Amino acid sequence: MFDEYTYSELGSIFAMQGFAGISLFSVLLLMALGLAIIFGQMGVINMAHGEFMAVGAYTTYFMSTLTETYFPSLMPYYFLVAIVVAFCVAGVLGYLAEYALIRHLYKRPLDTLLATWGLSLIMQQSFRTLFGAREVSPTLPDWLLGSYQPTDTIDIPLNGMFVLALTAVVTLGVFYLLYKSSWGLRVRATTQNRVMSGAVGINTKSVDRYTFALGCGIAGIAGAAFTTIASTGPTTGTLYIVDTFMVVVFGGAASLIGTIVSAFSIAQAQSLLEFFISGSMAKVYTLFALVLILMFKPEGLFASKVRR
Amino acid sequence: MDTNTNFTLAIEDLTVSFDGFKAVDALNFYLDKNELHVVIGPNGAGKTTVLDLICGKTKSTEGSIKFLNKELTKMAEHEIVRAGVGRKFQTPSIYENLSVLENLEISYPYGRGVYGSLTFKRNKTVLDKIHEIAKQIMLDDALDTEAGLLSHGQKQWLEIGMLLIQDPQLLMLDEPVAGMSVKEREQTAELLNKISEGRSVLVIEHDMEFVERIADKVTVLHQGKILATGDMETVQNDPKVIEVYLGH
Amino acid sequence: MNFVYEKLMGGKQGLLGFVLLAALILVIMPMFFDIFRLNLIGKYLTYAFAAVSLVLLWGYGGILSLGQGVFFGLGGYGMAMFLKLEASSPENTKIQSTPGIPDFMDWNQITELPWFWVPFESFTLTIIAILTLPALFAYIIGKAMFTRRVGGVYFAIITQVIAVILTILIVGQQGFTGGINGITDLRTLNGWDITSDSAKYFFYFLNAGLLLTVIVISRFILTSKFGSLLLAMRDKEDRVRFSGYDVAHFKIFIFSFAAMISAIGGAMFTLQVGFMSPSFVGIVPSIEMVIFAAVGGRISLIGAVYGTLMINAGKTAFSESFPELWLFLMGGLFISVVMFFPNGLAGLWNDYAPRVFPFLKEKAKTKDVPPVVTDETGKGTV
Amino acid sequence: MKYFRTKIKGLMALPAAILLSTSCFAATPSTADINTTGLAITDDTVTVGILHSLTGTMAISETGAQEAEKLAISQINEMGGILGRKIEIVQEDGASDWPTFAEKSRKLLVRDKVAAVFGAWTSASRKAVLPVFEKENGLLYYPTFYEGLEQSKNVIYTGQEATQQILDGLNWVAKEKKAKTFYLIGSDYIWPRTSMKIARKHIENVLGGKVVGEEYKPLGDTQFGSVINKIRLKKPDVIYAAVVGGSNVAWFKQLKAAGITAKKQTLLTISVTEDEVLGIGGENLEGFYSIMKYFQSQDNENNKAFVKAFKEMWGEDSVIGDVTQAAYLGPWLWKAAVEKAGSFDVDKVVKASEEGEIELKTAPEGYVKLHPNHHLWSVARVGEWKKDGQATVVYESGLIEPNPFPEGYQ
Repeated sequence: MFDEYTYSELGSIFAMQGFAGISLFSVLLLMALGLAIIFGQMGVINMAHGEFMAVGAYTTYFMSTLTETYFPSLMPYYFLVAIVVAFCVAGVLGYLAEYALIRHLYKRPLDTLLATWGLSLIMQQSFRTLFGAREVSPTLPDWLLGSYQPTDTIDIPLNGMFVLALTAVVTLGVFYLLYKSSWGLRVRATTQNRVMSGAVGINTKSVDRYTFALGCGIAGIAGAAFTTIASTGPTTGTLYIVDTFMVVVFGGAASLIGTIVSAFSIAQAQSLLEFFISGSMAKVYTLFALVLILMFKPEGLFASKVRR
Repeated sequence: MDTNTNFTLAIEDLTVSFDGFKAVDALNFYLDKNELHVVIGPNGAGKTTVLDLICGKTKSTEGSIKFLNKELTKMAEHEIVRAGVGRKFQTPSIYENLSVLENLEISYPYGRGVYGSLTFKRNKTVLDKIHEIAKQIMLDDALDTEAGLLSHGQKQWLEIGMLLIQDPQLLMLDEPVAGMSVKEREQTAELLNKISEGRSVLVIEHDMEFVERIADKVTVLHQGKILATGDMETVQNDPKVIEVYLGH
Repeated sequence: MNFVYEKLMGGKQGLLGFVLLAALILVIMPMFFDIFRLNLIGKYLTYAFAAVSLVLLWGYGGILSLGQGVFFGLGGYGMAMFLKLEASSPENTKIQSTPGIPDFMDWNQITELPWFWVPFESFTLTIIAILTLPALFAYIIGKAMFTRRVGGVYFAIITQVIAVILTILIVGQQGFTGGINGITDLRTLNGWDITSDSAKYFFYFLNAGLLLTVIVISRFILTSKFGSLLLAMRDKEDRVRFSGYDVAHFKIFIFSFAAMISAIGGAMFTLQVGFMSPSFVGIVPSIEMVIFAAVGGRISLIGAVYGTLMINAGKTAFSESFPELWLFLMGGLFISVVMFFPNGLAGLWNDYAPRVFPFLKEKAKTKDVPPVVTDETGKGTV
Repeated sequence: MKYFRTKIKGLMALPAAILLSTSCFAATPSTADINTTGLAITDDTVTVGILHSLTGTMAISETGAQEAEKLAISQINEMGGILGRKIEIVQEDGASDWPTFAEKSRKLLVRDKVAAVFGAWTSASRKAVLPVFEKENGLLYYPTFYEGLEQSKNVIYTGQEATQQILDGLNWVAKEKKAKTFYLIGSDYIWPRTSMKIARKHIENVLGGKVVGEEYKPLGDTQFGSVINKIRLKKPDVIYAAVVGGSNVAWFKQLKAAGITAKKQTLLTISVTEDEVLGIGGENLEGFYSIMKYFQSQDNENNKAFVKAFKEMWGEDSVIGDVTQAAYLGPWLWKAAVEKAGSFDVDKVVKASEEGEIELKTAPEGYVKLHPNHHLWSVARVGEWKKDGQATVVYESGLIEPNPFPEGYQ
């Protein structure tokens, strides 16, 4: 397959392929982070996670249209603002969803699955009513388009680099929040022993609500970021949900490190397979391997052996 | 190695570690036939973990557990039960939506396969056995009551009854009198004395008064290791035990 | 006789419910609906097989499968493969470069019938395949998962992934499967025109009869000790295990049985609708099947049938009048059934029917309808 | 039941309508004469069905088609209808779900007794309804360009079949761009696969070129990083693409981000119309080529009138893609055939369609003619995309004969 190429050409291809893998990794991780928090910390199966991503994407689209119409001079900068707004909008919606729906179902994880699926249907139809059935794309600022060329033969996509950087920032932020802040301590305490946490004066209800909102907010950031690589339609969210769950489950639900490792291995496996075999079979092999591994290691890659 | 013994239960060098923390550490423990043995110890001593290891709920890291000279560590939970080990959990573990009769019926050691359970019939043999056990556990008047409606003490008894109906050689009870009234404790003590005839019983308990009343032998567990073992008096006077319970 | 009454019908209430359902689908509906509507109802009733299977699996067993569409689809594909081979006789396909194989194979340069299609030339083997292959597939999945104590949420997600894998495979391997179009243009069954009115009537009644039979068999399972064990496993899995039962065996059995029921539904679907496509294998139909069961009441076999009929009739009616509202309604239904009516239609019936029909009161004992909502957090290994 | 937006009321008599008309004021024949099969026809009205997805994933694509069909029907009604009868519409939602399509088409034919149905979009939905139309002897006007390999008595295909779309475009690119090597990429389902098969045969056997890669991605997939690297490795003269739906947007965005732009790479696609550009964004497509039979920017009187009328009815922002235009032809072709047959009976309309040399001189795409094999003669056009989302037509073939079962391409 590689006979007729020079070493420098091959080197460039491998460098770019390596970046493709890393880029997919950052996409998967960004999708999964919010879910890892919600599913891992709270045990809630949020099937509407993809729709919260779509909320972020539509917010970005809305911001883009707004800026284009009223403040065209600000176009280069709107995207950064849009990410923050997407986080807030998705977070607030998540907060409301928790209040109206999720908090009644903590003891019935399978029921949260059904209820959030219902929520996702309602959200999809709302997108359709508000933004129309067509796929939309925000106008991207020029600095997000095109590629960076360290040499003549290497093109590194700017949007990929942006998503990578954003993922790094969000991941570090989540780590800080969960493991360094006092709020994170309360979240982890609540996860491990709800009754005891309540007894020592933690407002577990508020912890739940903000944790859920945070997870949804991160989904919103992911959605905003994905407008740079794909489009947004009412049913966009459903495309991501299975992949996202696989990443979280494969990593071992309660472990953020696990989620990162899992996103990395899935992304590398898939992008390598895709390089050597046709796209749709690559996907089948990847998913199949995941199912097989999960059968032998149902608790995922990184679940600590707990004394029960 | 061939280490057949006359013990009902012989635990040797048993160790289990959770991420490096040894909850049970090189434990050696023997239980005679017809012995009622109580394990006591402070919280986190590894008492419940020992029961978990015996009944297969937790897999050991090292060591052996022999029940009537049969190695249990490699067996699945249901095989251990079928071999004759019954276990009551700390919080009553009964089927709250089913009646007392159905609870006992499900526990009846017959029709345990898929096909068997489909063709299982509630015949006279079954009913007789259920009545006999119900009488023993003082629930013969409550056979049609939904189990969820029983008092806490009655639930504990029902779970004991569900084990008894299987006629186990080894009965393990995790805090059988927790949450019981004084009267219920007395009745339970009687019940235990009665049912320990013809089988070995291993009990975890905190209530020293109750322990004193039932125990043939007492073992004190501390940090996954045995601190002392013997009859109640010996153990109570053991300086190490006093240190753990009173000292610091 | 007592055996039939107690075990198969489930006592007075059960018998009444069963008779009402039988009367409705066998007598009343055929009397009041023309063949077009009846055919539609027949199609809905094929989904009811999957809904009933979920009552056994999820309502009683506490095992939520988000992959019932897989088995429904496998059954449907089995039947479709047989019908397609019949429709692809060398005379009918003489314009192809390889006559005698299905048209989509010819388009994909396949010149010989693939080996796994060959058994489907025989009707008997097809029926056997429909009854056994999906169950076997479920057995393998179940064996792998339940013996390793994969349960609860993890099981749900893995079954969902299996549904995704199978969909991508069917769509991607179009030379062997017909791809995204599915297997279409099915016309005759052993020479009998399946699109004729008489055939439609026949399949409707066959379908209804099979569904009632499946309900009776399921009743038998549920009223046996196996049924109590299922409930017991749902609520206190560890206790069952420590009562000496091999929990995995029971789960594998009920999962395989549920797969077989769903597959029958799929096969009947193909016969009545005239094609099969990968859109019945994926995530969405699988979750919809769960909601059919949930609306019916999760633990009511009969309720599942009504739930299926109600939602599908609603879908047809709403999509004719207010297509935009349909998703809102469906979403709202999911949420309200979980939050406000966890016992679904069956729960409403149990609450209100005895007031309307006093004679039902005496036997409305609570234990026939154990509460549905239990703490599932302790399920499975994780 | 009816799914009309209020805008429809403000519709004015349209120049295009008059231009398109072939027989405005025919005497009204009696209902018994023109309807011997019990269709839903009264002395004043005739009922037709529209069957597209209003909900679900396909709603995005099918919206334009049903809008065009309604436009054509309202224009025909403005002109006095067909055989003196106004057209009434029963609209059903296929909900992007193939069995629903089958169910609704049966409803339209059996319950509503519609005289014709305009609808279906994907091949899968057409395959699902086909047995119903054949069984109930209905008449379907199907608007989408598709893979061919089909010819039903009960279907009129107003879009182009694969060879009509593919071959001339390939000839053009081979000649114009001196292309020798091709990389084929599509979504993984029947239309791209069949199209690629035909393209490969043509490239290898007729053009003497070479296919250096062939790739199919699952529907809805949005990750093209690895594929793009493979393409870079192979350095094809032309990328030949048939990616659809949401994947399409991701594909072009990621191409652009990877630095593969029209300056460096010729790309020819058969799955991008003005509708898709809305989602993809003109800046991501600039300089790439589509092969279609119609582009909104086509400069002729018919098209100008059509675009104007369409925007008046459905809003200034609407865009019109290839399929939308093909859908617009449906009602007009039906009208012509009915008038030629002098009857609404499906058999007679079909016969007139096959033998009657039905033609539309005034179609937006230009002259079209119905072939006895139920497909349209059509022109292949190559359009070069501009940043504003419109295409410049850079090549036009002559009228190409439809050939749904192409010899040597199977």
